Amino acid sequence: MADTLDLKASTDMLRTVSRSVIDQTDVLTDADLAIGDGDHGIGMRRGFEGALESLDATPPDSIENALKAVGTAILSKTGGAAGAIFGTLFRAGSKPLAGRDRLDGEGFAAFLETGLEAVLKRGGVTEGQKTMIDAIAPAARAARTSSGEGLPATVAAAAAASLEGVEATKNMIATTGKARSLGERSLGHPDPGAISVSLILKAMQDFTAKA
Amino acid sequence: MADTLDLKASTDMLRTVSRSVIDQTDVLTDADLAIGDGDHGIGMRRGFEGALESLDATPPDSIENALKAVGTAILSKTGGAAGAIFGTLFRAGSKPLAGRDRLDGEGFAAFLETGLEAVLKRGGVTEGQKTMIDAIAPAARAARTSSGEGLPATVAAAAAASLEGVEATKNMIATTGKARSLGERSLGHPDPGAISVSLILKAMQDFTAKA
Amino acid sequence: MANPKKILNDPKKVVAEMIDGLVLANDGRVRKLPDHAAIVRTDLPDSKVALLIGGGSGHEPLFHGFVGRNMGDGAACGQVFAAPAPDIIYEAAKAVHRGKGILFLYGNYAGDNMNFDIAAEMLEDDGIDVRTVRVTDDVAAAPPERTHDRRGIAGDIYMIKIVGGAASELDTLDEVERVARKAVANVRSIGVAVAAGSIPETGKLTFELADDEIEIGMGAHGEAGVARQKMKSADAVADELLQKLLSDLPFKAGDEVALLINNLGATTMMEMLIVNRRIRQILEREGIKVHRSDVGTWLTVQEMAGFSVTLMRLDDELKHYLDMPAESLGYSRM
Amino acid sequence: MANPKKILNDPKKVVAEMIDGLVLANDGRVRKLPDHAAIVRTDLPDSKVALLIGGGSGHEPLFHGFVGRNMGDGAACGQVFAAPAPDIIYEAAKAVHRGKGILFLYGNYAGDNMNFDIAAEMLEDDGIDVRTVRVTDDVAAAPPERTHDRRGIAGDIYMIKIVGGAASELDTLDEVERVARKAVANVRSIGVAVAAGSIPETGKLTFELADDEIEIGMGAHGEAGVARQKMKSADAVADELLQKLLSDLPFKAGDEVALLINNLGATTMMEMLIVNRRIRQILEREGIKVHRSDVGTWLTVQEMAGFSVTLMRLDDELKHYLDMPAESLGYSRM
Ligand SMILES: Nc1ncnc2c1ncn2[C@@H]1O[C@H](COP(=O)(O)OP(=O)(O)O)[C@@H](O)[C@H]1O
Ligand SMILES: Nc1ncnc2c1ncn2[C@@H]1O[C@H](COP(=O)(O)OP(=O)(O)O)[C@@H](O)[C@H]1O
Ligand SMILES: [Mg+2]
Ligand SMILES: [Mg+2]
Ligand SMILES: [Mg+2]
Ligand SMILES: [Mg+2]
Repeated sequence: MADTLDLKASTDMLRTVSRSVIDQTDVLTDADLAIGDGDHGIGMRRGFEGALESLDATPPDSIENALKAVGTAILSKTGGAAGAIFGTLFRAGSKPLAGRDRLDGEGFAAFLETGLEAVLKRGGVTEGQKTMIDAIAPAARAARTSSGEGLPATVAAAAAASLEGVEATKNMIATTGKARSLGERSLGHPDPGAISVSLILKAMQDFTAKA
Repeated sequence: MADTLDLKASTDMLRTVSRSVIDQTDVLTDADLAIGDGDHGIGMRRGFEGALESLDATPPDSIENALKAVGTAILSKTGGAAGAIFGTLFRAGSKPLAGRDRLDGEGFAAFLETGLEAVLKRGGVTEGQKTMIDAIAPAARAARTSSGEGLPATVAAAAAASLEGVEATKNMIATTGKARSLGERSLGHPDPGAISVSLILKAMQDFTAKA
Repeated sequence: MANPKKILNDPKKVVAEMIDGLVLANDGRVRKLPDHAAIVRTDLPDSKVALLIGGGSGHEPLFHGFVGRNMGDGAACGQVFAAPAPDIIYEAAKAVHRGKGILFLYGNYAGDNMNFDIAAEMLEDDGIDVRTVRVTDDVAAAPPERTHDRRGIAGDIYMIKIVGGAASELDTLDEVERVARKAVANVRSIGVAVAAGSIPETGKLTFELADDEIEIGMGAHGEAGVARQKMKSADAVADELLQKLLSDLPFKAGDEVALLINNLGATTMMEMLIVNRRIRQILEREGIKVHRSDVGTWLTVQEMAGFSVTLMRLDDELKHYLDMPAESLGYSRM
Repeated sequence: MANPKKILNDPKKVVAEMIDGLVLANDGRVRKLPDHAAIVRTDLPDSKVALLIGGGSGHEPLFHGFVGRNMGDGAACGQVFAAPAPDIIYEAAKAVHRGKGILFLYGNYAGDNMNFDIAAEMLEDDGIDVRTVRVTDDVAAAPPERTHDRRGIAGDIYMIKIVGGAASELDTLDEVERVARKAVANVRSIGVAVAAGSIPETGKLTFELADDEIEIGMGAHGEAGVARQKMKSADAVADELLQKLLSDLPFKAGDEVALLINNLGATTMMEMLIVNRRIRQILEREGIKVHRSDVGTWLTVQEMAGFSVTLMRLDDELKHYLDMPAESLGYSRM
């Protein structure tokens, strides 16, 4: 269990994350069928398939660019709300990693924080509106708190917080996106985008735990 | 059991026939669903509802005109192949009754024969093509043969022959109308229009047997 | 099999209510005859060869939605899937007649033929010149040597467009009839059905198809086609339809054609465009040039799912009439 | 619930194949950008304010079938029910730009808003003037005080028609934007669904309705409406939809409107015409004059059954642009 990841390991982690989200296509689609339009799974699959292709075609020369490549692929392949949001998360989140050749707990927390900030700005929603923000915001806070304890612990804390965030979205009434018009009918269902966040962080947790 | 019918009884018979066909709407529709487009029952209902209305609105002044009124109503209310065919049957068939104030066996046979002739001309098909002609033609022949035995016997003979005609259509391959393209798939199903002929003649038989 | 689910009032009154709604949707360009289910243009020129179209209802927007400038001058409307009665046709014909005779243009079905013929005889008794051209484009209905036994399906659309144009420009019934006969000799269609439609008044689907079955050559009232098959790919369906179409006329290298893909009701335009892609690949390979395409929903069979493909071989004259601007509820072109 | 039955090739490739078929169906009037899912007119004048439309695919003929003369100059196409990515929008915008700025016109959805905004920022970095008008006609989506939270549904059709006309005639982006804002402020729609559609790649219906249920206010991707109800008569449905529409703007006696009834996919035109009849009775009673009607299939949700009703209040300027001739695969008028 390494405390930090170098470029190669970081890139491998992103590959693992991609495959893991792709594997969960149906879970995400079904979640979106319940309160959205039923395309979240196939959208995320398109995005992360694009990420895998991009990482293979042009092996990134820095951790920053590895994250950015994933974001760019998502932004151009996923489409819909998720494409803009998750694309922005990775693209904006890559910036604090500029010039760093290892991913550590602090860098990971900065990735989530900066990504979150950009996502908040892009989407114009805040916590509590039943979106992926309700998974990513607690994850970013947890990562910051544990950022001194090494990358695996930081990621594990973020993943755990995001899962709680997913649970919390079940009790929220959607006030944005396609689920908005459901009103109270959205209660009891988790937000699909929040589930995606938790899947991404869980895959990162599993990877860093073994790396 | 009267040997002939006067104008009032003839008109009453046509009313009974109309109600009896209307009652069988679903039977005719289902027969047409099997090998046609499924509208024969509602078409015949429209026609005979129109006939009832017409007979009520303008009580006919002759047997000829009573038959003609039924034909005219069918022609203008039924539509489709059946409207033209059954409308023609009654309208053309009314002609030999001109000047007669009683319907007897001979007049009834002439009604069927003249109607049949007009229908053959209008439709351009012959016996054996799985149409109502395969019920009306044997009925006309049977009526002619028994025309000396009084109206009830004439009608009964026609009705029985038409039923055999319906049975015979089951073994015919349609070569005209909507069933044509079924080819061999039309085997086993009776022709809807032939069933209508048999229902009409059966209602006439029941009426004349009691009159 | 689930019950057809429709938003209707009294199922016995669908045709009357539909016609009222249709007239209103035309914004004054057509009217209904007071006592008959017939639609007539309000802006009919004083003198022209008249084009009367019509047939059973339930195929909306065909036929009564095809009345307008450079389209039909009037339409006689039957009940659902039932040819209009002779008196409707007769009155519609009288209303569109402008002294230069009338062309009857309709699909070749026993019911339509007989009812239109009866009306034609009545009009001839009145001294009005009537000619009849029946659309016989469905190659699934009979072999090439018996085209007179073929049904009229989506070829109706191009026929009305072309003959509507010809009846606006040409001066005599003879000439309009000549163009119509040329057009019908050059048009071929074939359909495929995926799911059945129903007649509102019976509430019953007109045929049954298993969940994984399609029927090639299905007619416009659910008449049997040429083959019931397992569901297959869009490309495979297109290949089969085109093979049947191309070999029929036959269409050959160097021909110029118009290509129409018609939605029978519930099929998505996405499917039809995907099929169009393959059809164009085949035509390209065969050296057949597409002068013009139309992909849309014109001849429907209630909620039937499926589509048909129509090819019409064109010469300069047919192109001219096909490309004229036209205006009607169901089909407009700049 | 039976499986959706569609004639397709690879469900993952539906959008790419659909676009190829769509370009071919346009007979040379549009082209596809070489590396992006975007459609652009081939006959774009040298100098004009550009109108870029777009959105998720699966709604054919909207949006990419609405590119043509006096309609959209180009369209950015997303995957099924997913807004197009920023790079598609960016490239489409570059391709339609003729030096006078670009109006982005699209339906108000989180995904579209964000992706088009990202593209707009990229274009502004290039020094290109971009304005955005979002269609927010669905009264079922939010109360009147929150129109900015409303979804864009069939109002898109009139918006593209009007803004397409304005962008052909008016000389500045300011002016075109002004017309677009006036139009969007005056358009209201509401839908009703009877059966669900499905996304080809998942093969799953996007919602479930019992055999005797309808949903008033259903969105264009199956988003929840305002009320799930038992099936009722066409007149009762029309009454409820009109009540919700009329009270919203509100439309009042003396207003002149355009009225559009849009098929969400599998509904029959017969049903829509019957509904039209009732709507016209209501409008007549309310003293609202119908300047123009459109009844047809434009914004679909795959095989969803149901329809929507759109009313747009008109002044002379809006009438002028709405009544201009127009030409595109999905919508043409003489
Ligand atoms: N404005 C927003 N800000 C943050 N996340 C959002 C926003 N709108 C939607 N999302 C997220 O996107 C997810 C939906 O993604 P997806 O289904 O792929 O897109 P679409 O809604 O366009 O179909 C939602 O579950 C939600 O988490
Ligand atoms: N050319 C014809 N001559 C005689 N009878 C015919 C002819 N064509 C059809 N029929 C009869 O009409 C019946 C169908 O009537 P119907 O279903 O009401 O009309 P359509 O076929 O127009 O739907 C057939 O069963 C057949 O008996
Ligand atoms: Mg979604
Ligand atoms: Mg029938
Ligand atoms: Mg019929
Ligand atoms: Mg979506």
